[in-house]
Amino acid sequence: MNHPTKTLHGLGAEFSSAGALLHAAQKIQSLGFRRWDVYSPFPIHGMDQAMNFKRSKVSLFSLLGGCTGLTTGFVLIYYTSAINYPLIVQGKPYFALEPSLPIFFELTILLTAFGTILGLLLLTLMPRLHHPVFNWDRFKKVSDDGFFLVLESADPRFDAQASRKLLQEIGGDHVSEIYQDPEENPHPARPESEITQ
Amino acid sequence: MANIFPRYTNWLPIKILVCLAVVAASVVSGMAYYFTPKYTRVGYQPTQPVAFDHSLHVNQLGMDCRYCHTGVEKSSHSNIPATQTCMNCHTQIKSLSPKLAAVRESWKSGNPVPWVRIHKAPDYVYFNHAVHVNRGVSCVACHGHVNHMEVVYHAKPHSMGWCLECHRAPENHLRPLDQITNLDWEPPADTTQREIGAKFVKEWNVNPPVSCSGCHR
Amino acid sequence: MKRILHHPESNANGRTYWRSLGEYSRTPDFEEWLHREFPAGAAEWENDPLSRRSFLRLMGASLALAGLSLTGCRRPEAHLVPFTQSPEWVVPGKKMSFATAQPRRRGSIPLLATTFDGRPVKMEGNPLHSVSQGASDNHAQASILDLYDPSRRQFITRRGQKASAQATEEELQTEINRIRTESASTAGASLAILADETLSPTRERLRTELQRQFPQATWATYEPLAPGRDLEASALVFGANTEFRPNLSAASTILSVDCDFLGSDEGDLIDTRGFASGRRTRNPGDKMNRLYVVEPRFSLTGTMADHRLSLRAGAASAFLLELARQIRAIRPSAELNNILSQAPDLPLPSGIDPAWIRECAADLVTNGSHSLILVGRRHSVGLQALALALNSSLGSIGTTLFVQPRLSATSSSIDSLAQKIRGGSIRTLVILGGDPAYNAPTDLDWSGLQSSVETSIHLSPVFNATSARSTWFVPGTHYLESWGDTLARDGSYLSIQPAIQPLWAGESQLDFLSRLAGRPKPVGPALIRETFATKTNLGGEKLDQAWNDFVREGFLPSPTTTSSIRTGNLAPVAGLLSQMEAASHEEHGSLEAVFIHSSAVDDGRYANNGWMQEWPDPMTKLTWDNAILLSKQTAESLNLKNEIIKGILVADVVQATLAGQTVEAPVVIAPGHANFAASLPLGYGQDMLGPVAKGSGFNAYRLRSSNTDYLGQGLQLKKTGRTTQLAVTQEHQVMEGRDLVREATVGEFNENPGWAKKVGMDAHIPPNQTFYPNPKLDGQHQWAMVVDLSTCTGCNACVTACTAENNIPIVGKDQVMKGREMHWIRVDRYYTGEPEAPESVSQPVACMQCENAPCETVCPVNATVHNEEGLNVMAYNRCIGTRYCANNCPYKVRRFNFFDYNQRALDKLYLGPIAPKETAETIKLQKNPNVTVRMRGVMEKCTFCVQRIEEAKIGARVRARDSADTRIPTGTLQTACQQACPADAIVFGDLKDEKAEVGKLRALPQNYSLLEYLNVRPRLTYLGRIRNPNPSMPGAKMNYIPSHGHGENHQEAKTGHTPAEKHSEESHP
Amino acid sequence: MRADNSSAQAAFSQASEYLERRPLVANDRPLSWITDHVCRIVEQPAPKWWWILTIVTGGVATLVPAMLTYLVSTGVGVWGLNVPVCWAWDITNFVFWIGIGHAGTLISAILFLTRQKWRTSVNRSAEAMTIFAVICAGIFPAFHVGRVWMAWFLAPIPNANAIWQNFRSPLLWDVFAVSTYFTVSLIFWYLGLIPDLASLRDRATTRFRQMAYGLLALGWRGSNRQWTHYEKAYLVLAGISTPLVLSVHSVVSFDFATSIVPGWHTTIFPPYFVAGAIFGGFAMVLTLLIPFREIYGLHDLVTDKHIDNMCKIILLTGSLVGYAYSMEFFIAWYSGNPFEIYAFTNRAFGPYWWAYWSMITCNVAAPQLFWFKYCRQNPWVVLAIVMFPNTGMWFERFVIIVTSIHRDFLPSSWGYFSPTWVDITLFIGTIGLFVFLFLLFVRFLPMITMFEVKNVTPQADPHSDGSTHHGTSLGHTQSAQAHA
Repeated sequence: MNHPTKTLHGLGAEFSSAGALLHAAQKIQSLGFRRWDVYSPFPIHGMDQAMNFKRSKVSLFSLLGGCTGLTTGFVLIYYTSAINYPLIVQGKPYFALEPSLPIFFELTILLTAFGTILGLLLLTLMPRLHHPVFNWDRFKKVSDDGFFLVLESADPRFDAQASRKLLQEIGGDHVSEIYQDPEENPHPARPESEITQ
Repeated sequence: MANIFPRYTNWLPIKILVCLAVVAASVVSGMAYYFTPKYTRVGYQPTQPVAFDHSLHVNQLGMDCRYCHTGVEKSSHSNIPATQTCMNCHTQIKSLSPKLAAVRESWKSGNPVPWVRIHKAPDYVYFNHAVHVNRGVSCVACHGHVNHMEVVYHAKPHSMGWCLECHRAPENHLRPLDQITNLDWEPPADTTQREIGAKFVKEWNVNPPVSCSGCHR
Repeated sequence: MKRILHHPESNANGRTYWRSLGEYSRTPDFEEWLHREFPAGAAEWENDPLSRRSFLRLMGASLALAGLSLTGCRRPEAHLVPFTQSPEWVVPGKKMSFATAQPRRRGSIPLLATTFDGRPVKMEGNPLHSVSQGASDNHAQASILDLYDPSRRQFITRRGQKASAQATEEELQTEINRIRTESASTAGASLAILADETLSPTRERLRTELQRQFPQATWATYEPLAPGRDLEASALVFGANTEFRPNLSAASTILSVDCDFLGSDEGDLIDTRGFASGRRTRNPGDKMNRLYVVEPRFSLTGTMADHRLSLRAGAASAFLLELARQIRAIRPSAELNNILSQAPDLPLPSGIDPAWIRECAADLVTNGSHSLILVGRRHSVGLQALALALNSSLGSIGTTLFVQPRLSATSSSIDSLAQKIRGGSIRTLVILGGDPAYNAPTDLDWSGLQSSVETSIHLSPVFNATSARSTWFVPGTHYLESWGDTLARDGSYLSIQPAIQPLWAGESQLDFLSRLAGRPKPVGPALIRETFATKTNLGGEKLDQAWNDFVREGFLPSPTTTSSIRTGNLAPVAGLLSQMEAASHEEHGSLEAVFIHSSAVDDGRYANNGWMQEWPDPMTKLTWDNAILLSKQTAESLNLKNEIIKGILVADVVQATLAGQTVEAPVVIAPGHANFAASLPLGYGQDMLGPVAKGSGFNAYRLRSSNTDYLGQGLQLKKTGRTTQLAVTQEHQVMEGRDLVREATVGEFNENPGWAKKVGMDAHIPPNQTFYPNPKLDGQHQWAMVVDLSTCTGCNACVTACTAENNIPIVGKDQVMKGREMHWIRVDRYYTGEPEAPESVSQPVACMQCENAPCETVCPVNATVHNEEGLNVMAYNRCIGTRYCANNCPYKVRRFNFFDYNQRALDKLYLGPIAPKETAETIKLQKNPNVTVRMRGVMEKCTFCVQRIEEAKIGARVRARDSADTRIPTGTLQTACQQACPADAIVFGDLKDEKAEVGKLRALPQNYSLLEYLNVRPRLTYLGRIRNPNPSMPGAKMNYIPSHGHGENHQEAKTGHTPAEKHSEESHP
Repeated sequence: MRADNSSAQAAFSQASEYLERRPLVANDRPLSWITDHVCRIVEQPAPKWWWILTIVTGGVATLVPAMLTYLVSTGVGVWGLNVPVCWAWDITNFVFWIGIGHAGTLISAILFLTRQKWRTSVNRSAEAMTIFAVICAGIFPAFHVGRVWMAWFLAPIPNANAIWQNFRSPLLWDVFAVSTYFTVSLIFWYLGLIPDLASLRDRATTRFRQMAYGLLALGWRGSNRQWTHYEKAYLVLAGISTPLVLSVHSVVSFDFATSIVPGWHTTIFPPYFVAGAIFGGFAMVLTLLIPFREIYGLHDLVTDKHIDNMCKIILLTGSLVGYAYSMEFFIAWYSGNPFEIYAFTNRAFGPYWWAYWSMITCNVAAPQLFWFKYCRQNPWVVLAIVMFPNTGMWFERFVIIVTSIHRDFLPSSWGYFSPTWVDITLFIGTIGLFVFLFLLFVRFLPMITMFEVKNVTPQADPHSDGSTHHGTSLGHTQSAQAHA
């Protein structure tokens, strides 16, 4: 599995439980590592603080989506029934708020949902079908009951030996190198650093 | 375990997204074009059984539209001239021209000349020529400069939206009643079409219908 | 909508529809062309180039028309086919009207035929003529569909074998020659002619000519529904060749003894108009006539009665005698004494209050010459004579009863003809029109007689039972296809002018008779012209002038034909009265059978007319069927019942036996019907007439013999245990205490003119408030309609007129049972009052054009919106058919195309695309090109005839040219229903036009809108119905205004359960 | 149980009183047990009964396209409709299915926001149910129109006719509401699926499964960078779904409430419809869940506690609906409007009395049995009882729609509706379609939200004293449970 041709992605370690992983994470964070991540079958409470993440920006996208939805609704209804082709319908005003509310509402909701999903995909850079960590055979437990921590070689503080020791010290088992696949296409895969929080 | 997907797949989403966008756009525009007016056939220029040249008859011979399209001021639709009308002149003029063979044949046999229809309102549209030409709307407004066409073609969209444009702002098209069939008429130098049109709207009490019943019954 | 009426391509089948357009121009060259055109049968088409060219002109017209309004394919190369020679006066796409008349047995109807590019599409009354004054009735309206009836036989038939038209034409001629020689040899003794009644003077002329040639020839006329007893009576009292007709406009007190003078059988347009004029009450204090009706079943006349007595027809004599005696008691007169001297003392039937008769008599006497007594034609000569006697003693002859020269010539009856045939003297029988084999009295065994004759020739527009039994069938012409003349009820001379050449080979009775008389087939109107000349005895220039006017105006303006007779010779009456008999005993075992005409199919001549079959009977609301009518009590005692199950009227089927003859028929319980009596509508059960008539109703003629022609005693009804499903358009017959039709007596009206505005719900509701200002309805015109419930007789003519004008499809019995009928205007009929003596009110309901139309707001695609002139418009091509609008319409006037009614055969609707698209080309030719033919899946409804409105507006603008006056002149625009209405109960017009009547009517205090409290602000409103009961009448109901709110009516509804009402309650286990 | 690490130990002892409250995952199963049990359903070869059921229901489902083809080719007349009854089974079925569609999103969203942890093991199938129900529902309004091929008029597409939609029409609101509801539910459902799809991907043995689930999992790695955004997104969606789910049935009820037909024109419709929807929705959830729970032995995940809770909700909403029924009558009487009064008396005692009384029996009477613990505890009894609401809710819609319009203002135009074989077959078809889709779902997708269930197990808690922690994270602790 580890051909010399391949470039090193990083070092992975497995931990026994959510708790252990959390402690490890706190440690790594305290040591000032930048390019690393933890992997778990479910979100671990407190991990965000441990990794010192800022508040997720997804909700911002939702807000934008919502506003777009509301505006769309208003413009659509007002333009069509009051400006473009006003028609007398049951002697009602060409435009009134009451009958428009349902559609305002639905459009707001719809575009909020779209905004949210869009935000999620952008922020997590999903869908990303290929990832070096998948090359680590133990990694498949991540969706079952495995708790992992991966230090990336791209991290300035990364050092093959030292890091391996470090990981073992903080209780990581099965510490092992993770390699990237070779480039098979001209443009480079997006480096991890693009991942923002 | 090895990666299930090769590395390049990471770029697939973007590519797919772009494709989808293109497809969606084309579908919407396609709908907008295809489903809606079946009758925006601008440019439609069939070959007629008789190569009748409008520009010749109107511009050079100075014939009036109503010489042939006699019904236009009385009836809802403007009739195609009877063979008789052609023969009024062409028994003398060019009575042997091969171009007119079909007409002569029709005159002999009594079989009408099968002119190919160009302008067609759908069956649920009740367009009335008389009310337009009698109230200051010129032929040119809907049929374009037929007087310059050697072969007549569909000049204007004739879609509902297009009709409404004029029904909502008739002043852009009204002209003196004696200029209706003068397709080259221009508003006098000292005024604009808008001004003169607005004047007519006021004086003639022009209020074209914009609700359904105007055209659909 | 993609609904293209493909006009026939230039081929054989196309050619057959379209003939002379030249007719449009009544000019010399047209005459000359016509002369060449008319004598030709179908034969001439092939060899005569001129007529072929003329046909092609027509094709031109038709295709141009197709281009005008009925095309709409996607992108195929369509062709414009102009005329080769433009006929004079013809502007393709503009409609033209021709004056003509529809022959009727007792007085023809002057009409205008509206044609589009050579196709007659609509009949209207002739506004110039005093009889019609623009109005018409449902049969006049429907007759146009008969013209296009695809099941008309198109070729001369001999013993049922089709021979080529060419050959047959000659054969027929030779046959005619043979007959002539034969008849000549016997001086006509071997020749008999049986004709229907067309009131045609020209036919009379030919008849006399024929009888000059063959003195001993027999000429008999037979009309199953014109007994002519009134004529006999008239002859006795007023002298030979006289007849009488009511003048209802002058009558202030009317007693109708079983005379349905508002119905389409005995009534005429003038009668309805006259009655309505006396009924119309606009302001408090207006005079109003009073109507007493004594009849066995609820007739239209009965619904208008102020006092109605349901009485067996048999008891009419007893009633009238009693009335006579009462009159004599009140105002003794020698005249009456000796009339009544020999009269028997007939017992009044049980339940008849003598006081009723007394008061009625008193009322009649008080009004003297302005009172009128009418007796139904079915009653004996004696009774007719007695009525005349009473009228004359009241002095009403000349004021309310006109005597005039007899319209129909006297001729021998079908019975005497039958005698002769039995005698064997007749070798050739010529039958002109009619259908004796179907409707002659059974005891004559007509079919047998006819086949016993060597040669029988039947000339008829349709191939019917008689045709099938004739050795020769000659296709006749529809009155719109041939020249002719006839007489109106008031005796004025009418011209019948063709609006189209015969669709198929066919000749008129006149053509045939003149050939029989040895003349050449007449050329165009030549025959009529001769008659006209003799009538006017003009010549030369003057004649031409007069003739042209006659043809153009449609009638000969003549001084009123009523004679000066004021009194009659009453001597013979006494003798007649002595033979009067009492009514049979009141037992359920043997009922009194009354044969009545069907309001829909008349005597059966409209049985293959889809409009008439689907037209709901005004009283029973029954379509596509006839049924024996019984009173509730009688039905119960015979243990017969009706049930409304799942919206379908399920009726018991009985075996009806009268004088040995038996038929099976369903019974329908008719509120207000006399007990111990049954009414049997005639005219149905003619399966062989065509697909439409097939399977509809039962043939009541089978029970009808010479001596029980209108009235039979001893009818036995045996329950078969089977039931049948009947299609009714209104299952629920009471108002449930809802104040839909609002009534008041004259008295109540006088002291509280505004009563109608505050009844029931409307009494409690506060004035409506709207949240927001309505957008302005700022159109140049504001359309509105007012219906006067006091004058509306509920005759349903408006329904047929609307059907014809608006291309309304028929849907068939099955669909009507499912509740899918398409009529845009309907006449709701409710029973009120006590179940044993119910009253009936009718209320025409069309789209109300609500200003706040609830249907509009719910349409997701803006297919139905308001236009600035207050119309609730419907864009069919925008409609996607959610049907939400219909759900939200409080008046339920919207109709939905559940199937492709315009394209599919009605019996194959459920096969969908598997079934071929089959609508006869001819039927398509009837369609009004200015109204979209709706397709499957769209909603449709009344639009106040928006096509007429737009036409009028366009006309006004075209006339205005560069002037600002674009208003439609007052009164130039009528809706179809308004135009047809003989009672002028429907008034339509522009509210912004202060000269228009509609505005004035809307301002009247008795004007109210249906379901006011919904605040939908209908543009169609009603004038409350005003009755004129006689206070001194026993048990007269003098308070019609509910005491408070709906309470009182509610009571009524509770107690007043009519049969159908009960059933609709019980029917669901 | 493995009490090897202290935190779990502590959590366990500390949460002992919670244990008395019946745990959400019984018998304290390890994480892998959960994964294994849920995924096995998908991975093992399909059992015989599944094939049989799927083929049968699939067959029934084909009735839908068949009937629709007939309908569209021939005309709406093939249904029993008429004037005045222009809507009957079509809209009845529409509202019925939409109603069922409510429980799903409701359980997911509302219970999520209200921290009802017991939702975790039922929400997945409930959401799936929503999607399928809405699919069935959508068929009817789409095809009930007379000219389906013109239905695109409903979409505000710029076109040369220059004419637009009527945005005042409740029917158009429906179009927006239902499509939005479907889209958002779908997104919400799929979002929840992603981590579990990853599990399936990672357990996949065949290349095809790897590809399939791999694609669907969108390359989920369970990295905390993904989790942190994921949770936020999920929270937001839950937040918007809650008003949405309430709005949808309100909008559907506007179809009637905004009309003028007596019996439709009622202000209490929105709440009453929503209550009804939840009522019917939960009934349907139970109907589906109980059998599958038995079949797949998921008693430890879908515990009796879950069923009990849902029974209580049914009891509550059922009573609400009952209250609405009686209120309608009161208001009608109180209005003094003869038309209103008649509409309701006609409902109960008119031609359609049978429909009305079966509605009352099923929706008001039957659920009262849930007052008895026994009825809530015994799954099969529950299953039997919830069958009543399932039918009852259909009748409710039928009663509201048909009995109101078949006799409205003018007695002259009163009518009667009776269904045709097409009406009936089409409805049966949609039932088939619904079950068919659900069978496919249980076969190919994890029926239970593994990662969320794992999340509520003791070993999910990384802390010795979770009680101090609060936040919006899914990773909630039993102590929060205890507080809840």
